[in-house]
Amino acid sequence: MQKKIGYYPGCSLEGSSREYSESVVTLANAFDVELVQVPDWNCCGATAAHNLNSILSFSLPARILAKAQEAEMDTIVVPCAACYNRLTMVQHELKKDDALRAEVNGIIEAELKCDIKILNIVQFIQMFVADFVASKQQFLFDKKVACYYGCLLVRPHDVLDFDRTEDPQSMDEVMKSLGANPIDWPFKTECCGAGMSVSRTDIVGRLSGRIVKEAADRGAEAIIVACPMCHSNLDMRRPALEKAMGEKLTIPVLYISQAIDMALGKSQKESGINRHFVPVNISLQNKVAAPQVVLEKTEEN
Amino acid sequence: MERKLLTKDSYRSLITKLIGQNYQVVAPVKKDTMIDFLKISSFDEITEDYIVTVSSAKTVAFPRNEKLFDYEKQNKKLTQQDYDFDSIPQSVLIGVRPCDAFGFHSLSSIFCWDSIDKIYTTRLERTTIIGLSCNKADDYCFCTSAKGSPGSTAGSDILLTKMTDGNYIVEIVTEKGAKLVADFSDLFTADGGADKESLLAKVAANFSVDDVLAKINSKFEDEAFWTEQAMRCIGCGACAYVCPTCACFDIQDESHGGKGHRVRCWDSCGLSLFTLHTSGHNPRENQGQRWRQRLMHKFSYMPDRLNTIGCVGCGRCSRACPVDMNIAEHCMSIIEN
Amino acid sequence: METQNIYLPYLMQIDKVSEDAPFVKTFRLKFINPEDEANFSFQTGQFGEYSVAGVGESTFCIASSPTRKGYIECTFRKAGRVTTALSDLEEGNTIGFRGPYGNVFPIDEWKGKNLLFIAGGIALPPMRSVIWNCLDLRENFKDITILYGAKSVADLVYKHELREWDERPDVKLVTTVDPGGETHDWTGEVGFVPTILDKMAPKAENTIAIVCGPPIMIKYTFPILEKCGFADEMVYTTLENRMKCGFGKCGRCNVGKTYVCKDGPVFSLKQLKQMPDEY
Amino acid sequence: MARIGVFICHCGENISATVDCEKVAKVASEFPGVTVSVDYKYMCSDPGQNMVKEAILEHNLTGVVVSACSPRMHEPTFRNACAEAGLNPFLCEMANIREHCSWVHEKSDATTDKAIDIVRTLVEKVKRNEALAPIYVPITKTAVVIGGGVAGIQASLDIADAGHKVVLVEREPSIGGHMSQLSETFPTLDCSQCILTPRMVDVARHPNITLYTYAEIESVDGSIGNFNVKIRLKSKSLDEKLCTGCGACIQKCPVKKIPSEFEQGLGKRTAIYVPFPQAVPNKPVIDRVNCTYYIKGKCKVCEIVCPTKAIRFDQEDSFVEVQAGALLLATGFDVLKTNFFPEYGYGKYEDVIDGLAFERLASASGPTKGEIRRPSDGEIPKKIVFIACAGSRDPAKGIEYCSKICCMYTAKHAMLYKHKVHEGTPYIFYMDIRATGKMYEEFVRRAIEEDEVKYIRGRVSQVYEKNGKLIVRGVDTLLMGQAVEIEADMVVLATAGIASPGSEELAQKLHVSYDKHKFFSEAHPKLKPVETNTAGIFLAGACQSTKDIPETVAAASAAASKVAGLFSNDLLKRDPLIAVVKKCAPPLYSSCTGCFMCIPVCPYQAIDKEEIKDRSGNIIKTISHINPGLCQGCGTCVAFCKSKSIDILGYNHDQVCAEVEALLNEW
Amino acid sequence: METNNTNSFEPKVVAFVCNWCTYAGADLTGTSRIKYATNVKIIRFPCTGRIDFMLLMKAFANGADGIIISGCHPNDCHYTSGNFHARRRWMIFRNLLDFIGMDVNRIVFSWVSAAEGAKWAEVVNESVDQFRQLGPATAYQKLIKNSEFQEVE
Amino acid sequence: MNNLQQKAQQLLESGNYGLIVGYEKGTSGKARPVFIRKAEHASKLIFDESCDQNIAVYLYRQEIKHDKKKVIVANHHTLKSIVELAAENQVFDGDFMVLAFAENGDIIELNTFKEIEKHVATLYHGLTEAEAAMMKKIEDMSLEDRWAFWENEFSKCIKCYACRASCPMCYCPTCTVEINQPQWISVPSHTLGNLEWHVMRAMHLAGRCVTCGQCGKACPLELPIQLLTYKVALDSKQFFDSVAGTSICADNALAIYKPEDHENFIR
Repeated sequence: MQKKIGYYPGCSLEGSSREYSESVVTLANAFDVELVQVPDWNCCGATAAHNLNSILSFSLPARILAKAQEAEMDTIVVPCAACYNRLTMVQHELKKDDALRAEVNGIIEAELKCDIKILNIVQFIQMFVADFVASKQQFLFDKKVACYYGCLLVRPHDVLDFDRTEDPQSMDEVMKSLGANPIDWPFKTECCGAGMSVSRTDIVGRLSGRIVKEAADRGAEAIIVACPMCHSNLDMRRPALEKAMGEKLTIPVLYISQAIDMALGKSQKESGINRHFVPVNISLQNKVAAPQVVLEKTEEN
Repeated sequence: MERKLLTKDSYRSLITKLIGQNYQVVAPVKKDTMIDFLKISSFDEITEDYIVTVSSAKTVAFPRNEKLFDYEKQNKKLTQQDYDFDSIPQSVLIGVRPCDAFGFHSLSSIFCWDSIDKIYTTRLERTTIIGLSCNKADDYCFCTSAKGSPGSTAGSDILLTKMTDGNYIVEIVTEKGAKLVADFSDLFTADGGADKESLLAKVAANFSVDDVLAKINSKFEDEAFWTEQAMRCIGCGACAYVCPTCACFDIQDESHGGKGHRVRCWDSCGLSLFTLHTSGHNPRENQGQRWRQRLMHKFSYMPDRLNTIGCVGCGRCSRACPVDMNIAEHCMSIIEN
Repeated sequence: METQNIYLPYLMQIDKVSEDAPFVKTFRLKFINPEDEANFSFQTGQFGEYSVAGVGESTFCIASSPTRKGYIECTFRKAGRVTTALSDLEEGNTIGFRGPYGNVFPIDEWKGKNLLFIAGGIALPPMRSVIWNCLDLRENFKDITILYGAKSVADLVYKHELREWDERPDVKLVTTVDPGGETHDWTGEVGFVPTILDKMAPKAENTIAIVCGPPIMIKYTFPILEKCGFADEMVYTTLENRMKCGFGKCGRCNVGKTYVCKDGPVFSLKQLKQMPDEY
Repeated sequence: MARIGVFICHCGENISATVDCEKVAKVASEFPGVTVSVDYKYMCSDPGQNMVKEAILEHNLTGVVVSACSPRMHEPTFRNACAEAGLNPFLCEMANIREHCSWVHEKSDATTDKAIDIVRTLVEKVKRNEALAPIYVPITKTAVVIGGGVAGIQASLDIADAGHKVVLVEREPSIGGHMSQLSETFPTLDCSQCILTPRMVDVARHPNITLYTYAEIESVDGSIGNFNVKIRLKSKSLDEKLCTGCGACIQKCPVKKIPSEFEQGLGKRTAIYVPFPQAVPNKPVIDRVNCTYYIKGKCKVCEIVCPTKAIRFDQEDSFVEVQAGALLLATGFDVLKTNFFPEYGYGKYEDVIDGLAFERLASASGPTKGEIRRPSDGEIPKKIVFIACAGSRDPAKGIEYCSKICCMYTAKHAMLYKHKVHEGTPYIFYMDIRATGKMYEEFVRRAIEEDEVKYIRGRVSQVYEKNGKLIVRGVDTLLMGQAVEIEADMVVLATAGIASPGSEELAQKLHVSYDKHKFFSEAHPKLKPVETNTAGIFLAGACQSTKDIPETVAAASAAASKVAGLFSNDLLKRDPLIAVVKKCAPPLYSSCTGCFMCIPVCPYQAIDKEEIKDRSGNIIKTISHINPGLCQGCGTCVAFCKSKSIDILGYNHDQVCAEVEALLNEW
Repeated sequence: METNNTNSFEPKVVAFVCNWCTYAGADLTGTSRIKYATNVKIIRFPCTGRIDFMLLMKAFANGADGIIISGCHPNDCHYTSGNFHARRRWMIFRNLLDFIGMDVNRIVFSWVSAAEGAKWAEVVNESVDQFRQLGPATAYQKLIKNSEFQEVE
Repeated sequence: MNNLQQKAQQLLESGNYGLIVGYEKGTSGKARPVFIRKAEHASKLIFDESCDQNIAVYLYRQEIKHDKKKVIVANHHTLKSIVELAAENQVFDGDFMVLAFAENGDIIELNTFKEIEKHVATLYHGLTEAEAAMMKKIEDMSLEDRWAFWENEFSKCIKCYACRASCPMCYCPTCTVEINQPQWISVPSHTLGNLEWHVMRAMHLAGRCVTCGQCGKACPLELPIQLLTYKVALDSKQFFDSVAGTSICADNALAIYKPEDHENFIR
């Protein structure tokens, strides 16, 4: 049975991080989930808006939520960690502050109920993928990986209520289930430099450089991320990183959705891996056939 | 019985004149969501769009709170101020259904039994009851089973029956009625001989109240029967308060500081406190006994002691009942069992 | 008859207050308006509505004898709202009184008979009226026996009158208290009223028994009287159902079709047996 | 029949200057129920009081209203006067026409009228007053002390020395608590065990103290003066009467690798063990979870080697019941453990330890004989980073409070380290230094100045292991927030002090209120610091909030003196102005519906359930019951009860209603 | 005309106060000789927790134009939590009265501690001013008057 | 025979149950409570939208209180009331079995309070749109209009106490209105006494009203008195996050407190 779920890609996934969107769609399709885009969605405002205009920073995400509500979506998946963070924060604020909600409702001309379930990519995987992945998996992801969560996915805990803020584990668990060996490392939620990517590449070089180097030094063969910003800084800005660190860093950076796609045997094109700057030279070992049968049986049950 | 005709315009004039002559005119008025008897100040307030009003017409002679007398305490001295009978206004009660009108008969039996309740009798004396025959009925109506009929004149001083052209057949029942007609004789014209029966609502007689009367006494001791009958009853006073014949009351004092008054107010045998002794003993301690009291009172005690039935078949209690204790059904089950 | 407001009480002044037992008081009441007094008469067994302005009315019997003119007396126990207010009053205060209501003890029919009064606790007051009435017409009756019991010595009401009856040669008085209720100097009986009655084994012949007391006492007394051979029509009692009006309108005192306020409060055991169990 | 006397006081001119006292007296004499109404210059003077007394006797008064100053001033005076004249003191009320009238208003008719209103109000109230008698509760002069740490020890000894019986209940096999684990104590650096162990021995030897170790409170019922405490004596698998404490069993026990709780896991113990050498009682218990016999059904080495045949493998838990007049809670605290700090690697890295573990490292009797060696490889650490406020003062972590003792013990730790490892460098990351005790600030200064402890004001964001070192990343806020990274050999976290495990459960058993951190709540933060809201249950030490040793001992002695004070009378006299559940005649018995919603309303846990039974013992209904020993008379339940089944003596429904009516209506 | 009436109008005010804080605070007002309006008369309760909402209804039914409720500040309750319970009760009760159209400004709630003699005077004076502004509780007085006799409506 | 009737028949035939409290067709198509004791009467039972009466009121009735072999057919109002009655110790676990209905009409057997509580958690707890609109209509009025509105409504009240009798939460054997020492509330049904009665009733339902609206439905004079208890229910939710009928724990909104409870009117 085809499951339908609301989908808010956000600007990054339409632009610089198209591969993330591609991999998510591929992943969803593989598990019979239809991602239905929130109609007429707009930018979430990300960090920029709330630096400039507080009410605007509420109204932009609120409008997205209103559109989703209008389309009778009770759940939406938001792969971009920044968008996920903004949408969740705004819904939380509006829910508890009647006056603010009234004001925002006025601006966006809607009557927000504030009861949409907003999922990040890891939650999406936990909900729709994790239970069935073994049955569809073709390759074992038998690599040492460094799961990198970044700052927006797990903070602030009070609002997002997802994983623990320090030393989170959810991505590690997903990767373990694919057969990977996630390393224990201290930089899971370090800042990558984020929006400084454009204005102060040197800072990004230093911050992201340390992250990539630490992962590589601890023997990781890939860095797994869940945020387009993190990915850009760790992947696209690799030359700046190498410059800051003064050494060559070859470790590839994968979206967690891509990692699963790979394990499912999807091509690099299907999962957008071909768009990465740092080449992904990872070959996975074929999964033994035997358990697959057993698992398929379980699925029937 | 003398019959006359009252055109709809004359009817309006009559009411307007009565109000003009300082009569207290009480009529069915649509107020908020329901229709009830209220004092009116203009003809236009009257509605005829009802089967029966929510409350009965008894309130005119037996209001839900009646101040019996005043008193004052001053410096440890007590003085009483008797009921001011002069304050009772001359009233005209219009739009009373025949069932309701007949209810006054039962009420009077109670209030004139032995000691005469002058407050009640004075109020009733000063009230002219203009009945209105029923042209429609509903599932709750059972006047025909209770010795009444949609066009019965009993209890009314004047009975109006509305004709298809909007004019009214006037039946002058009592001298009081005749006096009122005489006072406004110019408004009444000769009777056109219309067939009253054809204008009346049809109410099927599903049982005979005589059968209930005959059977109910033998049921008294059957506690299981009454318990089962009253299982659904939640013990509120709604039935009694809307009933045109229920006359049970309480007497209470109300005071502020040294001044106050004694009040007679409606009470109901359905309420558990009705018969509760100060000692904690209650002769009618469960709802079955209380429901039995209600039915026995109407169909046994009143017929036996006052020679009147305590039920006129208006069905109000059943309409008002939050749990649909349909009195007609209960009567039938008494007959059946 | 129709000239008056039947709910308007007579104003009466409390002439004397006596405290008869814990929480039990007796008021002697006099009419404030002499006309009222002139028009007023009652017979033994009747009751009235006593009221405190601002508080309400309460029903109890007239405890004095109609043979004693110029006043009425009532005895009550502080229990509810009205009796609490009443017991706060003192001599000189004014209260309201409506009555008399109800039927009477048929003492004329009892002429030439022996009388056996059996009372318990606070139920002596209704009896007191008839006792004094009969004592005041002593020559009309033969033996007069009074059996009176209470929970404890302190709870016996009308203590000085009990003494007076005890001293009278023409009255046989037996007093008793419940086991445990006696004091060290108690000379009366100890035991429940029915037990003592059983012991007394009164002769039923030509005797009228008048029983008044709490339901439990009455319940156990009737069988003993029956055992002694009292016919149902020789036994009388009074009922005390809750009342508001006192004249058959307010609708709560009826026992089946019998109205305690009109047909009672005095009933013979024969009548009582024909009434349903609703009191 | 009300016969009320009204006595209007002029208070010199204090009242009469603005209130026409004669008029008040005259008007009051007309109030229904007022028999006598007089005014006088000084009502509280002897002649004034005599007027009241004489009037009571002469007029056989049933109530007295003294219309004068505030009842807070002279209510006892006039109530005593009434009592002397034979009138129940609770039939006397005061109408406050001074503080609430003459002093706050100008002279005017309105002021006099107000005084009249006040008098009328109190007359109506006093008419409805009831004669009340104080409540007396007999007292069982035994105290049960729960917890055998330094607080419990101190309190037990104090109470026992005062001549009362004490039952001391300790959960562990030995008394001593956390203090016995400490190395040296601030600010004097005297040896903890040296000062504690003699007190432990005193407890064991005291004739008034019964000691139950390895025991827990099973249930408590009753109330102040008369608690019934059921104590579960957990099976020690040992006949204590026979055991001489020779230790042969311990030496021979084959299971030797159990991490020792006493040593904070840094040392090992056997399956039959005493927690530490100076334990009191010094008799072993078998840890059934780890004992081979209980796991596999064979071994019994201890039984074989025991010279007195004291081992009892089949021994079961037993129970004792103690009647006690007071309970004293001294269950202490614990330090925060588990992986509460993923960013600090606690639980992940062996060399990240908490303060209590450091105490054991520094203790001469500890696993390293007092040498500071890191747990992972036994090396002497060259750099130790101490992190203060690990969890404390951190709302995000759920602990908003300051744990209070960490500043001091961290300074002590750094100092002890420096004393033992002269070449080592101790760093302390701190938020603020709170050294408020006697000689505390001096102690910290000594650490900084003499022992060169490096204090860094800032938070640590992360500790991670790299190349065998612990990288401590933090910030120095005194250096404009500069990032600091230290490669340390060992990290010591001053983890927050938290409520002892099981506190909540115990509090519920005892009906003692506790805060959201599960620390027990005192009855009043200032005036009743060692009492609980439940009368007869007292608090000592860190079970209330983290405390250092001097404070703990002070609190213990304070609580002990409260107990001794309570026990100084045979009967406990209590104010009768308490709430009662009204009863009435059958068949209703009480209008109480038994909804029991009033139970959580009562701040004193004074409400419980009462079964009304018929003569053959069948339960007719269950209603609320107010324990007169516990009720303090606030009346919150009275206003809450929707069926008006609870009333409060002295402020009952009838009284307050009459007051409202009298205040607003004239007659 | 009407304004004149309002000015000369002296509201009847009942104050329900707790014994430990506000009653003592009001004592302090007296001891400090701070003057306030004579309209307010105090009824003493052990605790604000004891104050039944029905008593407020009683006060209005007996012709009060305004009511003051006062007790210990939060956390200062002599009985630790009576005032917290009271606060919840008043939160619900006040809104309910507002819902039936009663002017809740006729009830003033305050926390006055035993040390706040001046505050008590202030609360009283401000409340009395407020009640004066509101004028007589005519809406309620109409009900009281009508309760004496009820004709057919 | 529909599912419910079959189920009822089975239960009664099994002998494990002796009484089913449910709904039947009453006069003029109205539904009304019914007490079925015989399997052959099971066909009287109905359950549809017309069965909106809260029949939890019968559970603690003397006549059947101690009958442990009873079953109640519960709509969602009734379920919530059962939970609240359980929290208030008026009904006891194991005294009856509940037949509730899933959205698709399937019958759900609920045997314990825990199960009922769990089921209730899946139900909607707010007001219906129509009810919310009525609330809003009144809240939007000016203070004077609101007073006029309620004065008019209260003037009609005849104090028949149908509101009380029909409310499952009004189980006190002696209601405050019946207490006369002191007389809290006038006995006669004048507007003042009526107002006091309705305010008191609402206050006593604070944190307890499950918003079934039965009081309003029962009123023969059609007073919208349910709005008063809705008001206290909504406020309890808003101020204290307390929703009656959702928890079998004794945590009535006015029986507990939080030091941080926030109001803005205490000076």
